[in-house]
Amino acid sequence: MKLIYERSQEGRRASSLPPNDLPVPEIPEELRRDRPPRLPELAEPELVRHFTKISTRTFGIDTGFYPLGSCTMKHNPRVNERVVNLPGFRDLHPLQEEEGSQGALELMWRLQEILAEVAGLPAVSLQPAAGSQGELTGLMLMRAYFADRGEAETRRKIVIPDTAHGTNPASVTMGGYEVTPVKTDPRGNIDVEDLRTKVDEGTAGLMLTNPSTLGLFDESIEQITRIFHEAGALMYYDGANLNAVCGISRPGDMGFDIVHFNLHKTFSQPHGGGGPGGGPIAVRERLEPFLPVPAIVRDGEEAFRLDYDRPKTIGKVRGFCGPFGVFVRSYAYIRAYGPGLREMSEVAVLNANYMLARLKDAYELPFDRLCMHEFVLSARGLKREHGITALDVAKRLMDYDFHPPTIYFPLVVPEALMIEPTETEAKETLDEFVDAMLEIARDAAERPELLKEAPHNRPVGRVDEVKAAKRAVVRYLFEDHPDLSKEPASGRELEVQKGA
Amino acid sequence: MKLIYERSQEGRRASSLPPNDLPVPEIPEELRRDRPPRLPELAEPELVRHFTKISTRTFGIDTGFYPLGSCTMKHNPRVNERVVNLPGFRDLHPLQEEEGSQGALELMWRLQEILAEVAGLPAVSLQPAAGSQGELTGLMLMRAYFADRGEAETRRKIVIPDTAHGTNPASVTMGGYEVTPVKTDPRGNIDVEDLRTKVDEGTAGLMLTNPSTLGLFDESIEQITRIFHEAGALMYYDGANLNAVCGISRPGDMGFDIVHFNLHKTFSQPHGGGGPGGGPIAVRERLEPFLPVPAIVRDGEEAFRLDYDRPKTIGKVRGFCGPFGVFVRSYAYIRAYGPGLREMSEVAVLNANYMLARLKDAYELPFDRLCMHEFVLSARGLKREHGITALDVAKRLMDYDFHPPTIYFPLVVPEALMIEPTETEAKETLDEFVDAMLEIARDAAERPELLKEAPHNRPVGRVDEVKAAKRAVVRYLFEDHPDLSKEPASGRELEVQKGA
Amino acid sequence: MSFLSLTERDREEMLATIGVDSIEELFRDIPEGVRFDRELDLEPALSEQEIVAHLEELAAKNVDTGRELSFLGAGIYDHYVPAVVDTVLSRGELLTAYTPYQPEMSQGVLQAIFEYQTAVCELTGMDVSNASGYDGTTVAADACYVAKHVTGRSRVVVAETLNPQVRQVVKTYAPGFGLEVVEVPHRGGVTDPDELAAAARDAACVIFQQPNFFGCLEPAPDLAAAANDAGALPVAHVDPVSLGVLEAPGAYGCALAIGEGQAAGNYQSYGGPHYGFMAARSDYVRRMPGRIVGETTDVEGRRAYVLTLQTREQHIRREKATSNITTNQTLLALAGLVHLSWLGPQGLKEQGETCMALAAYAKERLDLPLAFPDQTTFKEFAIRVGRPAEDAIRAAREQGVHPGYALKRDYAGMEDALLVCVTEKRTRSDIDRLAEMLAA
Amino acid sequence: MSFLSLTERDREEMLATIGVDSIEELFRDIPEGVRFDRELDLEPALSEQEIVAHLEELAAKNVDTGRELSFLGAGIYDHYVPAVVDTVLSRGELLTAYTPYQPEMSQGVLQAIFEYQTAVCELTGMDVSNASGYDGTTVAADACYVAKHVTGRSRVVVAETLNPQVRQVVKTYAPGFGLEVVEVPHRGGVTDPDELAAAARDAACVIFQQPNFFGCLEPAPDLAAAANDAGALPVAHVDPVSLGVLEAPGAYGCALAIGEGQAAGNYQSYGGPHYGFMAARSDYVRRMPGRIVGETTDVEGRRAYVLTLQTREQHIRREKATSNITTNQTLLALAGLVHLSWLGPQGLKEQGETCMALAAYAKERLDLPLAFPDQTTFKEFAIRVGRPAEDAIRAAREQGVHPGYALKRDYAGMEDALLVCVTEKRTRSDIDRLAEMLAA
Ligand SMILES: Cc1ncc(COP(=O)(O)O)c(C=O)c1O
Ligand SMILES: Cc1ncc(COP(=O)(O)O)c(C=O)c1O
Repeated sequence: MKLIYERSQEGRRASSLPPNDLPVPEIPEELRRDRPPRLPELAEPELVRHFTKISTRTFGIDTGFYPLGSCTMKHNPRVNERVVNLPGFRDLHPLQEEEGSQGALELMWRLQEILAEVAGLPAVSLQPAAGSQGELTGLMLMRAYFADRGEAETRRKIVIPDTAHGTNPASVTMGGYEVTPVKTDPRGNIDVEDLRTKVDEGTAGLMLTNPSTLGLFDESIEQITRIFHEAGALMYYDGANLNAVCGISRPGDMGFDIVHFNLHKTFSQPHGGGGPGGGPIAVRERLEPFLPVPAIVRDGEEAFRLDYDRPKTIGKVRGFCGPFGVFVRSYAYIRAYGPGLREMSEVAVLNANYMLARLKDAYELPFDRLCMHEFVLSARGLKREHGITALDVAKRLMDYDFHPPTIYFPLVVPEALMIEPTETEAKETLDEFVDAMLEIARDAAERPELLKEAPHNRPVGRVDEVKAAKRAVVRYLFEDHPDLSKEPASGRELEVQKGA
Repeated sequence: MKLIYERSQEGRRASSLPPNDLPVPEIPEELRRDRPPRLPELAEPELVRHFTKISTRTFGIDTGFYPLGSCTMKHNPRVNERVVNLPGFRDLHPLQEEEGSQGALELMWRLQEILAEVAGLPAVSLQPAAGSQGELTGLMLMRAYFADRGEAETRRKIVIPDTAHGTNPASVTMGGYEVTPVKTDPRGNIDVEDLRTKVDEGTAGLMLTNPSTLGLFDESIEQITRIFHEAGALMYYDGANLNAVCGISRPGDMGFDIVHFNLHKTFSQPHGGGGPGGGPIAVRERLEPFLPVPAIVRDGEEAFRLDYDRPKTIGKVRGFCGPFGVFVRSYAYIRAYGPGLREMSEVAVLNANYMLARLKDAYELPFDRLCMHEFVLSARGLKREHGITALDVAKRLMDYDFHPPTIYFPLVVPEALMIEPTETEAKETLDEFVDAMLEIARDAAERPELLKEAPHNRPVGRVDEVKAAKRAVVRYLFEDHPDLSKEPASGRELEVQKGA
Repeated sequence: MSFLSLTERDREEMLATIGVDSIEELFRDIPEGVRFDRELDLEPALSEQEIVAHLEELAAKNVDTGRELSFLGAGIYDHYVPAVVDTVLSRGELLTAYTPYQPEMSQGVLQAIFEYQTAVCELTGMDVSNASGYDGTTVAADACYVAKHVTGRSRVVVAETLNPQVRQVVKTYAPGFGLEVVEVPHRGGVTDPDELAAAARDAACVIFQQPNFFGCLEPAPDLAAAANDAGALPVAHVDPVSLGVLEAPGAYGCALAIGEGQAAGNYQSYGGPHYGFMAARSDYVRRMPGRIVGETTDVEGRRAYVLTLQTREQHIRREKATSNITTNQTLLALAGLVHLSWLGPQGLKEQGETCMALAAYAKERLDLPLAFPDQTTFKEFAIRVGRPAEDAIRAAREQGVHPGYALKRDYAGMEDALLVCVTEKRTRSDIDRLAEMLAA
Repeated sequence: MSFLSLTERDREEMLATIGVDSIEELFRDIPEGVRFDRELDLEPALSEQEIVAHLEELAAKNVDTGRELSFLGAGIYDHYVPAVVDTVLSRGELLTAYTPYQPEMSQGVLQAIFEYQTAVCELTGMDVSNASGYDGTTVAADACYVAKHVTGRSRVVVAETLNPQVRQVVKTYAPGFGLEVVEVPHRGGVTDPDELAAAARDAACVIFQQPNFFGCLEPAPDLAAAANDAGALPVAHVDPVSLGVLEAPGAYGCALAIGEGQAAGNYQSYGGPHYGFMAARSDYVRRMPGRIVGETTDVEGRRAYVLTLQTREQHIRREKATSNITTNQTLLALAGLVHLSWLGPQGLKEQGETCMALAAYAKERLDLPLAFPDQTTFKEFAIRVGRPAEDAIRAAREQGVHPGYALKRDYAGMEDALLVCVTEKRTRSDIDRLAEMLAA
């Protein structure tokens, strides 16, 4: 398919603007643009067709099953799109006076209350734009908290298990901390013995995903909490997997001091091809003074306002109050469940365990336990015996019209296949996917070339990622655009994390 | 793909309704339903996926070129969808008091004024739901008009050229009239000699499409008008082809007394997979008293009202004031052009003539003239020489991702291919289509089986229409649903009108 | 022009290919005498943003059911339209396709129509449904045309309790069909089966409405029996919303079931576009008007859908066609399918029960004389407000409440009667507010 | 629950397959001590219709820019969003996909991001753009992180005329990055290049805004030169709407160009979600944060798109990554691409000119002292209303006009200053109305 720039013709346009008959002020020459940006030039009909085609070459949850582990690709209810587009939300300026934005303030305040209840922690800031930013904000809070106690210089280390998502260590560095890795034990929990040797007065805190990226609830969580709290350190809960435990076990009750939510996972903000997301955080009382400004507070029964008067605040991590439209959707989503949110998690866990039960004989299961909302299999056996990798399994699943699971993550599992069905799938769908996986396992032995050559029914076959990185053609170059089909293939495949 | 009923499971549902805690009144037993209708049972995620898939198996203008002759498949601007969904239009009850529906009344009044100007006729009724109903309404007006003059019993005949769309004769019968056919002359005009013999005091009127369904403007139109008006008969203009002549030639100026518009053709109401449409009519003064009620009238500068006080009215042909949402879209569409509506028609005609110029050597052109907004070719030569029919050409075009043109219509042209590009296509698209047609003409000679077996890239191959008609399975029968794949193929193909 | 793609260069190249010098020349076949020689007298072109602003201004001059607490019904209803309906209808492929003449290009919409036909048959208890008619009025005229051909008779009987607009449309079509229309008056809000039986003699069909225009439940099985006994086709005009709780017309012997689909999945939209539905016993399948989709197989034996039984239709049969309809209301019917699929059988039943329960609450709460106290009603009922209805309406509207439809517009002797409609979108406190308004 | 598909029977079968008796049992690994043993204290579940009613009620408590004539800007703008943006964003495939990890499944969105990157590069005159950052504030922090690593320096300089929220976010991030932030005060509404030059010594980067927060045009080429001379990376924070008329940062020597994308294609939405954009010279491509899509070929040599240069990213490089960003703002960036494609180069220029012309008209028409009379401004300008700004705002809002942003919220000595923003959505008569309001 052509690039939109390749469909352009000088003189075409889709826009019509109100005519201007007023004089246009002069712009000083050195500030004036003379060479116009080469934006696309198409009339509206072609514009619509182009993006319609773009969409049909994209697989979404609306297209089919999307069991991308760690990403919680659940159905996005359409009523949420209806309410987020109400003019009172959509066209509200963020600097509108408080009297003119009571509805928005109330919605955010209500969402805060809900998240506090789900987390089991009293204070919430909605500001972070995504999970990663929630993490970084959490680390900033730790820094501010310890600075306030005069411990900023000594507490330099953040403990992170080897199963952690890449954002955790990346956030640690960006937050000005150092990573202390801790191992996973044979049951898939944090290795508590290893942990004890790593936590001391130099430790600022822990970052943990629970259930972990292995889809396992850490059975030692109470011990872990004790270790950190006794060392005077803080505990950060990466909420990426909260979909497993809403109303079943609360991070605050587990002992965590700071929690982030991924509203685009647990609370169904559509993923939008990569975003937007929302990464609110909930914290314990003693951390509340450090939260970003403004705080959204209630004055009396019916009035809400923005409170900037927080002397100890870390400041701001994003503009205004955060991604408001995301809040509207997530709030609506939660209101559809009410206290029944627990059922959401129950079904997510039921679906995952059902698939696991049906798959665990055909694929290796590194930790033989019941799983939570997702599970990680290994294609190690297939690789050893038939040269079939997790990548091959993933590509072959495409032929069945399924989006592949996350692969090569978590890193502790070789040839990992990380499968998260979510609660919104029908049993028939789970069965079809499982049947496909079982057939693939058989085909790996009997006709491995079928897997190696997959996918067979997509607009493109396997793509040359090495060439892409080497050539780094990251924009259209018009007359100078290279023809990469004329350049040799790299002949290599990258077996790296895809997903999560 | 499964039928939605085949995806159903008892106990699933997508709907949530407000709980009712009030007592439900008893329904007398003989009126009460006991066996519930077997409506689909799916949760929302599956519902969305089902209809998403339904949509991607449907070809629309948004998908690509759709040169379905006589149907004016032009681009549907998206701003029209925005405005039609304004709550003030969308959620307005048709029985709202006049003070509470001034905006709707004003919009309709303005649209009437515009249509009157475009038609060159003073009085408009927006009520008819589509072109066909406009026709029937026109015939009712004729009947009422002649009845008023005491000629109802004598004027029984409506003259219709042999190129006419099937709705014309069908409407005549439904209107209680009889069809008098008239022939087409060698230039594609009405055969005036034949006509003279057919028009007399028994003639109520003429129904004519101009430009005709051959895409040709009737050069004898002034003579024709004289013949009818001298006979005291009325002239009805089938406005299906108005897209050719907006601002260029007006039906009223041609001599027509009644005109219908197809708002879904000329004025871009989206076709919606078959409808809705809008078929307003414009008439000369003397027919105005007979128009359907209510009339939309202006009282003074700013007030609008519905006028039911029309003693001679034929009555009502549809509920309320007609398909209001269609009016909103068409009104918005016309306002985007303003007086520039003429350019719309000019480009439509330019596009058609360009394609015709490029195609007329490879396909037979029954009437060698410049065309208007569409043209009709014949595959007669291909059939004679290679056994390739218009149907084969149409099916093969699908392989190029084009929607086929209308075929086997008008009936006066054997193996007709009726091509209407509309004004909203880019030259590149026209060229690609022409190139495909030229290649098909070559392939007809060189590898006819490629055409006979087409289409190759659709969810289904050619379908057995004879079997469908014979078996008449017109709904899903649940447990009793037959498996038609087990029944023999008819082995026959229907070469009948497809399109228009 | 943002809808046009041709550049100046394109135009020149194209004219050259055609072999003419100007666009003007393309119109040379139009006789001088009928050329339009001035500019169209229309207001200047507007930019997209100006179009929106202008139409927002017009829309703001309307009082929609979001701006007023409305109890208006009388044929068009403020039921909740679920968000999935918007989602499906905004799919460009469905929005911008036309009638699926070429089945290989259009399996999606063909299947959807087949599914819609199935839903209509399930609702009505019938064997065959078309792909839609224009609205709830024109399908009644269609039914008369069917009945005329099936029975060869030339009189149609309509109950006075049939929606007045439906009756008016039938009467408008009747002369062309060569039919005479007879009305059977109501007795205390419903139709008397004996009176109907008398009128039905020699009639082609009998059309009654269930629930009727007053919201009352007709003795529908008796009415159908009366028609059948007289050899007239019984035609029930039904509200889809009622068919989760009320018996299907097919179950009590109707030949045809028709209705306005708006209440199931369409916005009010000032009266249109909506969809009329029409379903029949299998005996009448070859007399049905309009498109019908059937199942079949493709060359490889795969299941496929296609427009079928086309020998009924105008493009094949021309003056002998069962109807002149071409463009229909597919998109709105699709909305109906989505809506009914969203509801499911359980949802439809709940919705019907909720409407009935709320309406019953309203009847009690309003504490005003009922126009037809002896009748069971569905979601609408007629009350007597003790003063001219328009006065009650005006007074209530000044307080932001539309209390209902003034029945005097259609029925003599009902100067002070209001037809009040209560859907599941109204709450108990809404009804309390109405009660206050009408008490004042 | 309408989002869940499992029936009772499904549940039973599944539990049996798993080999447990109850759903409870699936949670047996959760230690007793941390199980939640009561019901969540949340309000009861709402039906779809109730959700809509509840949120409509909340929305009605806001005064949006459709309900008030608004001259608010200050970083978020009420520009016209064309209908095609809605059309594209409502396509379910795009709405519900995630990051295109598997290129064969996602060529559509990959291509769209590639097209977006191209548009951003064209706008800014840069070589590489990422797939989006969170918003216009966080991209500034990202820029500091790049500059720190590129230069090895630990001070960043920001102009005081840079949006206060952007500065605040930079300051919040700085301690973690090990950076110190220095502000350069404005002189008469713009930044003095010499002062900036002095501050830029030893700095990792210099961030200024064009047009700046006051709407004034900075001497941007001089500021960039000052930074370059000092070996600091010049970073321009730009408004996409201005880039049809104002010079591209790449053309005057900037290392990075960043900005808030909202004005191009996103609704105001009370501040988010929107997209931050970030573009750089090719030198810095391997230090860019976030996703980048590159062109390549598939096994058969066909053109294909894929996430590339991933060795920068957290999932590969973990603590050594150029950023921690994962989820970004793709959908909003896609809206930006559609919007810019709708405008085209000519439309973008016209839009910029119209804003400038209307703003100039407003300056004249308001007839109030300008806070910075000597400066050329784009679509915003600061005036002195001669009384506390909040009084002027309150008075005007009572008449349905929001006259602008009170600059005292961020700048000392500007008690009576309003920042007035005029977009192409405002008309001359709107401005006349504002003038009346502020004269009163
Ligand atoms: C376990 C885990 N942690 C953190 C993140 C980062 O969250 P976000 O993408 O919202 O920034 C993700 C997902 O991307 C994740 O799966
Ligand atoms: C020439 C002609 N006349 C009449 C009609 C009927 O119009 P409608 O489909 O709007 O009823 C059509 C199109 O369908 C047509 O092409």
